[in-house]
Amino acid sequence: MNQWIEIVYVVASVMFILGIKMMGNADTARKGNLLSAWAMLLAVVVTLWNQEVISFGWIAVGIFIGAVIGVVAAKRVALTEMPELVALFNGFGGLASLLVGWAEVKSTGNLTSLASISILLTVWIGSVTFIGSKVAYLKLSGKMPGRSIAFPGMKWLNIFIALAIIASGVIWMTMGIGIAFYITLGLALILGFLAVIPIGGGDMPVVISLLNSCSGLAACAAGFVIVNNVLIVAGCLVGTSGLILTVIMCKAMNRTLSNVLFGGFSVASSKTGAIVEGEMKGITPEDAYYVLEAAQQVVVVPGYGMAVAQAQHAAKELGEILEANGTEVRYCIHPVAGRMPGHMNVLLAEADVPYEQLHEMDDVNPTMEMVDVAIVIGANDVVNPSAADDETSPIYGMPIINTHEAKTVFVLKRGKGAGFSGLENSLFFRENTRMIYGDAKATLTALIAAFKG
Amino acid sequence: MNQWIEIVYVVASVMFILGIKMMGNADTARKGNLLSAWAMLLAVVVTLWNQEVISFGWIAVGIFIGAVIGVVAAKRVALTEMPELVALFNGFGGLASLLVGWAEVKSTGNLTSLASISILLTVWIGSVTFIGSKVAYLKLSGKMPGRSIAFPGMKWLNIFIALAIIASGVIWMTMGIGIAFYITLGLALILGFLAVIPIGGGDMPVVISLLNSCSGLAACAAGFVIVNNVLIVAGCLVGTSGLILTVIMCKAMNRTLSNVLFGGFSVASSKTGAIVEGEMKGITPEDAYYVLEAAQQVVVVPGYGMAVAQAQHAAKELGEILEANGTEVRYCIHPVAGRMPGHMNVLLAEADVPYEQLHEMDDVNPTMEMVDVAIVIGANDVVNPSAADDETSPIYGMPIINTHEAKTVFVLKRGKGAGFSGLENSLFFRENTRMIYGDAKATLTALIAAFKG
Amino acid sequence: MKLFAVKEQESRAALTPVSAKKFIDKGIEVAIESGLGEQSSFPDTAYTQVGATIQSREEGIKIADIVIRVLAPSVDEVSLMKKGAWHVSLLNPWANADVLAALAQQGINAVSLEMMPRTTLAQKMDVISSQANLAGYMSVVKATDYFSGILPMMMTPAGTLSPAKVFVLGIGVAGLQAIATAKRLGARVTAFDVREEALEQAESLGAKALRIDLGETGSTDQGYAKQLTPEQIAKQQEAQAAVCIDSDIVITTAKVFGRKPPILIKKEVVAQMKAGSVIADLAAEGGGNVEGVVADEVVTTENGVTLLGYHKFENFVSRDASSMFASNIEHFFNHFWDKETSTWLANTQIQLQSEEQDDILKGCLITTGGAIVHEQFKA
Amino acid sequence: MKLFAVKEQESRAALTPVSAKKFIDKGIEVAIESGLGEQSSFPDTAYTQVGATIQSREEGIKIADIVIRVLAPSVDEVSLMKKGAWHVSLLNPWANADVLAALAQQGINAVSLEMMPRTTLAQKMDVISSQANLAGYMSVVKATDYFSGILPMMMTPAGTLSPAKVFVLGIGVAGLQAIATAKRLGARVTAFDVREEALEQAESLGAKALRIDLGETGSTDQGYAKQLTPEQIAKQQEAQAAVCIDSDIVITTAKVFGRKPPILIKKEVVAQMKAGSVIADLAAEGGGNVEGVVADEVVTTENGVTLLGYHKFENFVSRDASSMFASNIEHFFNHFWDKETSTWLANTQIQLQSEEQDDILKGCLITTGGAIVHEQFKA
Amino acid sequence: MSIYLLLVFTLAAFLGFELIAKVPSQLHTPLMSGSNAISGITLVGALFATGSIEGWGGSYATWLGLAAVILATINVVGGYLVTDRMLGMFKKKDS
Amino acid sequence: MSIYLLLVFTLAAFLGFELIAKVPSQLHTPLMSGSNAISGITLVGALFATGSIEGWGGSYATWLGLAAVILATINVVGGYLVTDRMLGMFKKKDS
Ligand SMILES: NC(=O)c1ccc[n+]([C@@H]2O[C@H](COP(=O)([O-])OP(=O)(O)OC[C@H]3O[C@@H](n4cnc5c(N)ncnc54)[C@H](OP(=O)(O)O)[C@@H]3O)[C@@H](O)[C@H]2O)c1
Ligand SMILES: NC(=O)c1ccc[n+]([C@@H]2O[C@H](COP(=O)([O-])OP(=O)(O)OC[C@H]3O[C@@H](n4cnc5c(N)ncnc54)[C@H](OP(=O)(O)O)[C@@H]3O)[C@@H](O)[C@H]2O)c1
Ligand SMILES: NC(=O)c1ccc[n+]([C@@H]2O[C@H](COP(=O)([O-])OP(=O)(O)OC[C@H]3O[C@@H](n4cnc5c(N)ncnc54)[C@H](O)[C@@H]3O)[C@@H](O)[C@H]2O)c1
Ligand SMILES: NC(=O)c1ccc[n+]([C@@H]2O[C@H](COP(=O)([O-])OP(=O)(O)OC[C@H]3O[C@@H](n4cnc5c(N)ncnc54)[C@H](O)[C@@H]3O)[C@@H](O)[C@H]2O)c1
Repeated sequence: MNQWIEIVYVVASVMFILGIKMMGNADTARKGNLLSAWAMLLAVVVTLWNQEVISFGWIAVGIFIGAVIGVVAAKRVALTEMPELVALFNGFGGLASLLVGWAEVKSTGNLTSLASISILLTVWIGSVTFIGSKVAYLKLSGKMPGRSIAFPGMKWLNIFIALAIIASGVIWMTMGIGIAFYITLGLALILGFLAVIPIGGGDMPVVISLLNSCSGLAACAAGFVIVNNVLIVAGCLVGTSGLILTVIMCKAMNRTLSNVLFGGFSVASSKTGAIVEGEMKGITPEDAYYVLEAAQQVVVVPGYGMAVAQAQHAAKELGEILEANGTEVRYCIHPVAGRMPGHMNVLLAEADVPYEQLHEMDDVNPTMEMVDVAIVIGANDVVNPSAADDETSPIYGMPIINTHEAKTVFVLKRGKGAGFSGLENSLFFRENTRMIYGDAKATLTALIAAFKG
Repeated sequence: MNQWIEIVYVVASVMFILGIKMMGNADTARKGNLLSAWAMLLAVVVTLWNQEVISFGWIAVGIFIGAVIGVVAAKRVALTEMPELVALFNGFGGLASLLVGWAEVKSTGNLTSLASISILLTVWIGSVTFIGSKVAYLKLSGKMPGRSIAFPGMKWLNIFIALAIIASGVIWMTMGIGIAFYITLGLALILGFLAVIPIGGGDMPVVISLLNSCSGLAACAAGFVIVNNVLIVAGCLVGTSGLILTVIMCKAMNRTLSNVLFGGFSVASSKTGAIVEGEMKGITPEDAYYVLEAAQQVVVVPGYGMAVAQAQHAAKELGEILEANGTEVRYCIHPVAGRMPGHMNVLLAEADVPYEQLHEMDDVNPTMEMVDVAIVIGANDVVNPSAADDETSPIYGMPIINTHEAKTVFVLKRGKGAGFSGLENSLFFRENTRMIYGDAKATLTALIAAFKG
Repeated sequence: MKLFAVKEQESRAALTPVSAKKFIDKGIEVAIESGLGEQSSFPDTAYTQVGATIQSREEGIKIADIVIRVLAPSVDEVSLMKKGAWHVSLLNPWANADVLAALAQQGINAVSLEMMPRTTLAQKMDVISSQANLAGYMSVVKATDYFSGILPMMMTPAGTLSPAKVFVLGIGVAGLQAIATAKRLGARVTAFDVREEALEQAESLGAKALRIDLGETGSTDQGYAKQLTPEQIAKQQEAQAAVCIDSDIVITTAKVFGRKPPILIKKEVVAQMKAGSVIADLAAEGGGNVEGVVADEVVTTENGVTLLGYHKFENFVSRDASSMFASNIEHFFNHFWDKETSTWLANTQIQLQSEEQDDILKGCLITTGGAIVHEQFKA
Repeated sequence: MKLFAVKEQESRAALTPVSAKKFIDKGIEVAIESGLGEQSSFPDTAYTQVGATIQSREEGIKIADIVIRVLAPSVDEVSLMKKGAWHVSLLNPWANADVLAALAQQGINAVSLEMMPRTTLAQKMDVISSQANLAGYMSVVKATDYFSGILPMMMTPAGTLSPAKVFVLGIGVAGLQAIATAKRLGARVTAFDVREEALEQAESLGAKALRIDLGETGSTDQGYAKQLTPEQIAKQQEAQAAVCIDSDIVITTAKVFGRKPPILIKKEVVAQMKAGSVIADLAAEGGGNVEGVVADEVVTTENGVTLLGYHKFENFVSRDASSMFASNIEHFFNHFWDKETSTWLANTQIQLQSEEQDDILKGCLITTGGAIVHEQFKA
Repeated sequence: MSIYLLLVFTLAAFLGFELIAKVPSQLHTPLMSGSNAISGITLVGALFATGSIEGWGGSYATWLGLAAVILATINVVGGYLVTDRMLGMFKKKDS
Repeated sequence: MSIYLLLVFTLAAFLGFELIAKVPSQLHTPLMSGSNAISGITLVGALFATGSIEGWGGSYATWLGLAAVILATINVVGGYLVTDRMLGMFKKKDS
């Protein structure tokens, strides 16, 4: 009997695998979700056949209540509130895992060390997931201020709590002191709270994705607790694929994960506002891809470097791919870009960029703040903000393309070479600028490759 | 103790996984191979610690002999003979698995049914792998004629033997009659022989790859026999990844797997040579990719359809990608291609195809037999072989581009539309022609995407 | 066998040193009139170097088995020819009844190159196509030269110059090449033709096609356009007028085979065009597609529009035009050349019954055996 | 403030209706000489429509605070001007010492547009660049017109025409645009310049750069080329000769700021070129880069090479040339325009000490306060 | 035994990494939501916790289990439904 | 127990499919050869078969095992070496 249940668990696991795979592709996503829902049903139903499960009353009650709440919440929620609902659900999942671990403590007398470790992990991860998701929910729904909340020394406090959690966990495990269990649980809840409040509302989607990964791991840990394959497989799948997804989402926001998670602390400690001069930050074409993929509005600013690299065809192709991806692409041509009047026109005409996509500086500049990504292809002087804000600059007074006002700027150039007028360009040092080093054609080809991958 | 051995097995499994992944990429392939070699060493060494392994004498002798032979063979072999050596090694692997299964039969009295089934699978797959590889080796090294060897009724004989194998296996398992075990083994060897001899020498690489996948499965089955994780994981990895690789290799030869495996039979039964009129065979851009990826020489023949689709930029890009892949690409322009004199020149110049790559018909035609793939982009009349061989054709006598003499022809067109002169084109029905339907630009973009994927 | 190439009153030649060499290699004796290639950058020495001889016109015509030239001969010249000799050239058979008669009377096998069938196979002998192609190219170069602005777009420190608007009317071979050339120079090109497939062809070169619903139209089985009904013309002209007025350069190429070309652009439309704009009319020879155009002249209207009525735009690229013309004739010759026996089979061909005759020869042979044999020109 | 635009003896105008409107919108009174834009497709009415008035030349010059025109004024015209008035135009200051003297004497603030500094900031006022750009374009159009073949490659039924070979000597603004235009038309372009960075720029337009090792060269800090040593010139000419002889079209653009242009192509080289080929010399005005070229004339050599010595190729696209010229002047004006107070600050600028003066003004102001103030032309 | 769990965990982890390669940005949220629903698999654990004692009576563990069942069910049911709604809209937007 | 083997098998099978996506054609042979070497993992099984009886004496099973050890070792050692040689040449050709 139990053998067959296990086999069905294997089948369900396979369905989960296929479901997740299908959800990564727009055409099959919905089917994938359905498939994984069926897998869930299968796993649940077959569990009820298990000999260990002998009473169904409370289960029925629980499932009924949960299902009603779930259905109502899912049907009622407004489109705009979906992200916070997901956060809330996720928190429930984490809490459920926590409770499973806790229940195991209560119901089983003698725990093996594997079981104890698993229980601790379940409780810890479950708590963090639960509280973190709850905070994320509150922040997103506006019931708690969305901004980063932090205080000096927070980092040290967190480290202290983390150590305390481990300590009390070890005490519980080795000495079997019951109270230590509750202490570790409580401390994990506090840590979860402290970890998430310093993160700003804008970063919440990434945090939710990470917490989602955590809730998967919690389920996985619960699987170790009750020695159940389907929990391990499904939980672990969610844990790792969720982690990858989190990284991808970070990249799409041109952030790193640690930047998202711990950025809040540093802002809290050093409040010295506007960034004046920083360092030139490089980015790989692969990472730049994620940002472009998520962009709604892109402006391409070609310059002499595009001509040198003969990258016009590649630029056009990238433009086409972006458009096919639903992005609005405009080419903004500065009157003095290149080395002869109309240099860029010759090249872009050769690459067959439609006349309608070519824009003059004065048309594009007013809308620059709406632009998600400005791609500067081998241009330099014509996007040098010093012309606008540095009176001592020899090009002060020349109108430039205000790419620095775009949300993100990608600058494609080979190295630290200056432009025609030999000036340092402060654009390259801005917070929202990323340099993609290398010959412009090679870089564009790499970007295109990333899209087609 | 045994626990740690198992953990090391898990580590080795992970190393195998990473090793295979790395071998799929040119930059990391060598490192991947090394990693998997280390994993193997680890698995072997740790096995010797196992309590079940109590005598090391014969093991040392065996490993010594095997290692010497392996090293000498691998070092001595000429470059050109590597494929057959791989086949030979593969056969040894299969045979080894077979022997492991057999030994288990001899050493263990009471076999569980799982063990019995596993043993049978080990023996069957091992035999087929062994004999199949041996035949492949003999064919490749010229010690056996490379051509397909078959006789009428062979198919039925094979089916009969297969049934007999299963029957004797079941008899052995259920009734424990020892002789039945040897019968099933012997029959499996015969079947392996019969399955491979009808396959021609040119298809041997694919067969070896498939047998390689089989030897992985044999090892996996042996893993079930002796209940050993690392055998199961490593064997299964080889089994499935080898299968995928086999399919990929078939695609690169523009064949299907069943065509390779069972093509030999049909040739034997119907000997009606030259194909005159067949059907138009479609192919997807994804499958066409595999063929192009493996091509050394490509000729692109543009026609009016390329102009209609405005696919010149995409054509140029595909050309560039192919060149980057080490393929020699030439554009061959027929004097009347398009709808005005020089139509193709205008378009290809616009797309910046270098002057040096444009060739006249008379330059390319004599070398056409060396061409691996001719890509016909929306051309029709200018590649219609009727002009050369059908005296009744209205265009009889017009020189054409002899794409039909290329090893493979891809024709990119939207449907069954005729060309300017309204004639049926026999090129499209040839054995070596594959149609890629759809707007030429979309098709080329899909091909490019496949390359960049 | 003797071949003689006559010097023309225009800048093209029917024989180039390259094609002369090909004839000579076949064993043909080639003679040319002195100065044959002078205007198309081929000096006499280039011909003699490959083995051609120089002969006076009279002498050359008298002894030749094949006379080749660009345009139709005079009646006097015909009378000098040997009976049974071949004459290969453009003949303008609709306008030269007297010459046809003379050719017939003299017993000449006269080939009219404009009657070459428009089949895939005959394309390499088709001078109408090869010359129209160059004319289309040159019409844009000339118009660009006369236009007071530039064609490409330029975003410069001194402001943005938008691309010039070019309108091509009639998308035959010449129109297509005009589209291609104007596109190359960076202009925005709109094109119009009464034939639907021609619009698709224009688009295949990146032009915008002007689609006007005209109802039933068509082309003859030879690929030439049919004449339109008056209502169709009115409707068409209205739609065109709007585009014309908006354009900087207009190229018209609508000839109708053997008839007067249709008027596509009226005086009133020209009068509304911008100063500095240019119209090139490739049909000017037959009367023009544009009202006010004068054949072979450049006129500027009151409102500053330049009308180019050059007779033959291809003559401005005489070197390449001659090369193509000569190559077409050579291909025609080769079509009947039997390599094995090194004989020219055209003489045997004309003895055959009409059904058995070669389609190409049937299409372009006007006179033979003392009579006019071509269906269209039989009296 | 009053602005007057003088009609020129050539086809360009220093004011267009568009730029006139911009001045008028600033509150400037604009007057023009009748017929100002006649040759550049701008009728008088176009100016009056935007609010300009028509005045006789004499009257206009007399009352204007700013006189603008394309070329230098005559001494007589200078004498009519108000003291302290501005005169903005090309002055050719190296050749017009008398005019400079007259301007100084009359107390005029005279701006020589050719002295505009070649900085990124001044580029929008730089007429040398804007006109050279059009000249480069037009040189190719003219050469294409005269060339006896076509530029693009064509693989046709009548044989393959290889792309024409174009050689551009001197890769300044004009040379670059010539390269771009010839490339567009499908030619194979080789380019040469003594400046290494110019070669890279040519390549950025898809041309093949001819690299000759000449040793030490350079450009002035203004971006103009320095004169070469005799040995350098010899070496360079040898390498160039080979390319020239192989080319169908040659464009030379090497002017050296304020001096006679170097001879880049000798008579012997021209004599070896193919019949039907064309040389366009953009330096013809100052004597030419090509031996045998005659300023403002088209000559054909004995061996059939056409030499185009047009004075100013940009004049053939007078509409766009005028637009750019006018826009350059307008940008110059704007540079000193204070939007808030609606005043022109150039008058205050010239009162300043040299160190404090605007770089652009310092670069191009020749006379002020009764004296020649520009370093290069101070007596 | 625990080794097998470890091996299964390891293999599943690798699979998880391999499965999600380049997800288009529009799918980020649905994918997150969908895999969140999967993480409700902990429901299976909750069932064991709740159902292992007979009848309606309940120990401490049962109550914990019951809570877990409710919460996990919300996560599962709500999660799948919300994801499906999101993907449904997505379809419409595209076509 | 056997269920775990099955689960491990299933997961490994999926991993195998996911791992090999688009292998460049030059790598086909080395990859085949390299994974062939991995399939020599059956050597581990052979070790059990050979080493489970003490001393130099040997049963039928030992002899089978010994043969298996020899063959599997050839496969492993030779396989890895040949693959490495192939990949070595490949490097050279590219650079
Ligand atoms: N338009 C005209 O008529 C004209 C004429 C003469 C001068 N100018 C002057 O030229 C300037 C034009 O500005 P711009 O922004 O177009 O160009 P720019 O300021 O000269 O900058 C070009 C940039 O491209 C990069 N680059 C060069 N080759 C590259 C390659 N292969 N791949 C990627 N990047 C490459 C260079 O940096 P790396 O070296 O680090 O790669 C350089 O910073 C203005 O100052 C203008 O005044 C214009
Ligand atoms: N060169 C000249 O001067 C000239 C002038 C006039 C006529 N011609 C004649 O034109 C012919 C030229 O031969 P050709 O081989 O170039 O062209 P073709 O024989 O006309 O064939 C063109 C092919 O392209 C396909 N096609 C059309 N649109 C397409 C699209 N968007 N994507 C993919 N395929 C598309 C069509 O098939 P589907 O409809 O199935 O897609 C058609 O079979 C000759 O017969 C020649 O004599 C030439
Ligand atoms: N079979 C071949 O190989 C071959 C060779 C050359 C040309 N052709 C075809 O022959 C056809 C005619 O070519 P052509 O250059 O000799 O044409 P043409 O000189 O006879 O006419 C030029 C064009 O003007 C158009 N036209 C006529 N009246 C018009 C009107 N009132 N308004 C607008 N347009 C009008 C015609 O449709 C034609 O496209 C083309 O389709 C061409 O592709 C075929
Ligand atoms: N800063 C700016 O914004 C700006 C504006 C316009 C031009 N420029 C630069 O100024 C430079 C000069 O431009 P220009 O068009 O006025 O040049 P120009 O008219 O002075 O000379 C034309 C070209 O001829 C070359 N030349 C001179 N002698 C030669 C010889 N013996 N052989 C071959 N070539 C020779 C010069 O190097 C120059 O490139 C260019 O680099 C241009 O990019 C800069």
